[in-house]
Amino acid sequence: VFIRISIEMGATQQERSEQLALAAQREELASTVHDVLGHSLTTITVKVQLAQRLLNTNLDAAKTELADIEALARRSLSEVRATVTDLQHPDLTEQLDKAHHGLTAAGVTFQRPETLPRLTLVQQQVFAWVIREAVTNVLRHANATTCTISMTHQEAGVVLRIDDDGDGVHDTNPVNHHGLAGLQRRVTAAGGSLELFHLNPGTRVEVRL
Amino acid sequence: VFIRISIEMGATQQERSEQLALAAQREELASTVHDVLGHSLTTITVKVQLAQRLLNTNLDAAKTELADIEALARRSLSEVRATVTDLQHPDLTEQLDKAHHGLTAAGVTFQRPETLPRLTLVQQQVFAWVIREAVTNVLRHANATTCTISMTHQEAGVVLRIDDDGDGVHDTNPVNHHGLAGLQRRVTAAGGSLELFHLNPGTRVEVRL
Amino acid sequence: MTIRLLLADDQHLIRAGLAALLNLEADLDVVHQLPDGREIVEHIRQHQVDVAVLDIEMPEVDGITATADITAAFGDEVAVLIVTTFGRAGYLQRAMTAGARGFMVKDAPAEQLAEAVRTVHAGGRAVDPALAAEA
Ligand SMILES: Nc1ncnc2c1ncn2[C@@H]1O[C@H](COP(=O)(O)OP(=O)(O)OP(=O)(O)O)[C@@H](O)[C@H]1O
Ligand SMILES: Nc1ncnc2c1ncn2[C@@H]1O[C@H](COP(=O)(O)OP(=O)(O)OP(=O)(O)O)[C@@H](O)[C@H]1O
Ligand SMILES: [K+]
Ligand SMILES: [Mg+2]
Ligand SMILES: [Mg+2]
Ligand SMILES: [Mg+2]
Repeated sequence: VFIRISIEMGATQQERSEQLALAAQREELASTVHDVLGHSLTTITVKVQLAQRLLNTNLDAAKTELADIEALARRSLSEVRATVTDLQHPDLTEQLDKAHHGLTAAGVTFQRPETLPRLTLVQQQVFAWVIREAVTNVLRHANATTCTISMTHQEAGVVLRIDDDGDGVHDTNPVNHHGLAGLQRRVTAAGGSLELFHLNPGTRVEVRL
Repeated sequence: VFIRISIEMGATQQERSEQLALAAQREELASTVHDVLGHSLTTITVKVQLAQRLLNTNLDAAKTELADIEALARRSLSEVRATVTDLQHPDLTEQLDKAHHGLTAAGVTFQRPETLPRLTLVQQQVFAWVIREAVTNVLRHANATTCTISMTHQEAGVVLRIDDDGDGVHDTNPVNHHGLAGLQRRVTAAGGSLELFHLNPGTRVEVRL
Repeated sequence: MTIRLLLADDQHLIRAGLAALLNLEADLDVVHQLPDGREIVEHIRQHQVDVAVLDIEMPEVDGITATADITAAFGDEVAVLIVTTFGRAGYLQRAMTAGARGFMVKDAPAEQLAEAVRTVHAGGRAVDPALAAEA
């Protein structure tokens, strides 16, 4: 284990009803839309006005503003994309299908669980999120030839594993990366834990919930 | 109490209907976020790349792109504001406004709650449904001169009351009527209870959630 | 040798922007633009198109249907690159089954889009990793 991002949660929080979890999700969306998009769009509006004024006097400064706008717009769009995907596809089976298509299209052999264990709605949703991000990471960073997903019941809940046989994680200062950190927030908020393991070769993302 | 229409529902069934309601809501939110923001942000990204490339070769064309970007960013920003407002106040305020217009148009004096108590999203949604049906009933069946809606926090949750001073309910065999039965299903599915009371004169619909 | 492109997208602003961006590349030439996928085969024939860059969500005839039409008429002769704002369930698979060789987000950096055009023109595949996971 080289990164341990599991936070203990109180029993009360674990016992939250699914209904509350789902209502909370809607409020989370409202704050995401507000905080992330509201802020970026305001910044874009300010910067594009600035760029227009700078065009005649300081072309280099104008170029810097435009590069900032490009980065902001693209980041906001990927936020929108993630939000839409979460909302439209909280379904685990569908997410597994997508992982299958995506990995296969990229030439990675995918081994999916043959049957799914009985899962609560919250488990299904959280696992769907984890699979989406972990599989995206396999596609973007791992350079793997196979990817295996398993889900098994254990004493305290269900264990989900996404394994690949790629290059392994070597980034020891993942400050500018949000994928795994975001997952960890969601998993712990649902009362679970997320850990990364080195395989030989490759990487395992393991979630207990 | 003359009609007690609270039926115990199995936990599974309660969970299921709640899940379905919220899933439908998620889909709706996803399309809003998608339609509203996706296209504007994509257009901004494309145009800002173009503007940067045009800076050195065609300054006028670059200026046109920047003016377009500014307009797009402003429009998206007001769309974000509208989306956040929708998310934070699902239907309840809107439903109260509609009740106000409908009752006033029918010559019924409406007393609405001056301020809303803090409500969860599920409470807001369920209350909005209840208000719509109960006010429709007042308009169709009560022959009332006033209608009063109140919402108050009590020990176990919030109590919503829709009172009228009309003829009262005399139908003792409401077999072919679906309004109140449908409400009762929704309220109990969300974990609450619905009761009807005789007032003197008039009717009270009371929901605890 | 320049690669002759056809660009179809119902969003006028995006289409014009993408066309201008791709035209800035020395080896790319957008020779024709369309707001939907109707009569795509005739348009391609008339303008001697090498690569069709198609939006998925278009009225009348969508990008996937247009891709199938192109594959049926031209086989490997004309390459299709699908561009989209969002990957929806099944889009990637349906696009690839219909014969597309590339699948990218419209906001991908212009260099990546241009590179994807070159790749599919050369017979290769270009699939955006983020879309591969979502689509
Ligand atoms: N399966 C994997 N194989 C190899 N490296 C990985 C794998 N998963 C993650 N990494 C490494 O860990 C880093 C952090 O991943 P993380 O998902 O948090 O961020 P990211 O993918 O870089 O960006 P994003 O915020 O878009 O997800 C990655 O940049 C990559 O270097
Ligand atoms: N506020 C009220 N004042 C007087 N009678 C009422 C009132 N609300 C309901 N009723 C009586 O109770 C019956 C049942 O109401 P319910 O809303 O279930 O059905 P409905 O309004 O007749 O039909 P629908 O299925 O369209 O709602 C009504 O037909 C009416 O006789
Ligand atoms: K050119
Ligand atoms: Mg990532
Ligand atoms: Mg009724
Ligand atoms: Mg379109």
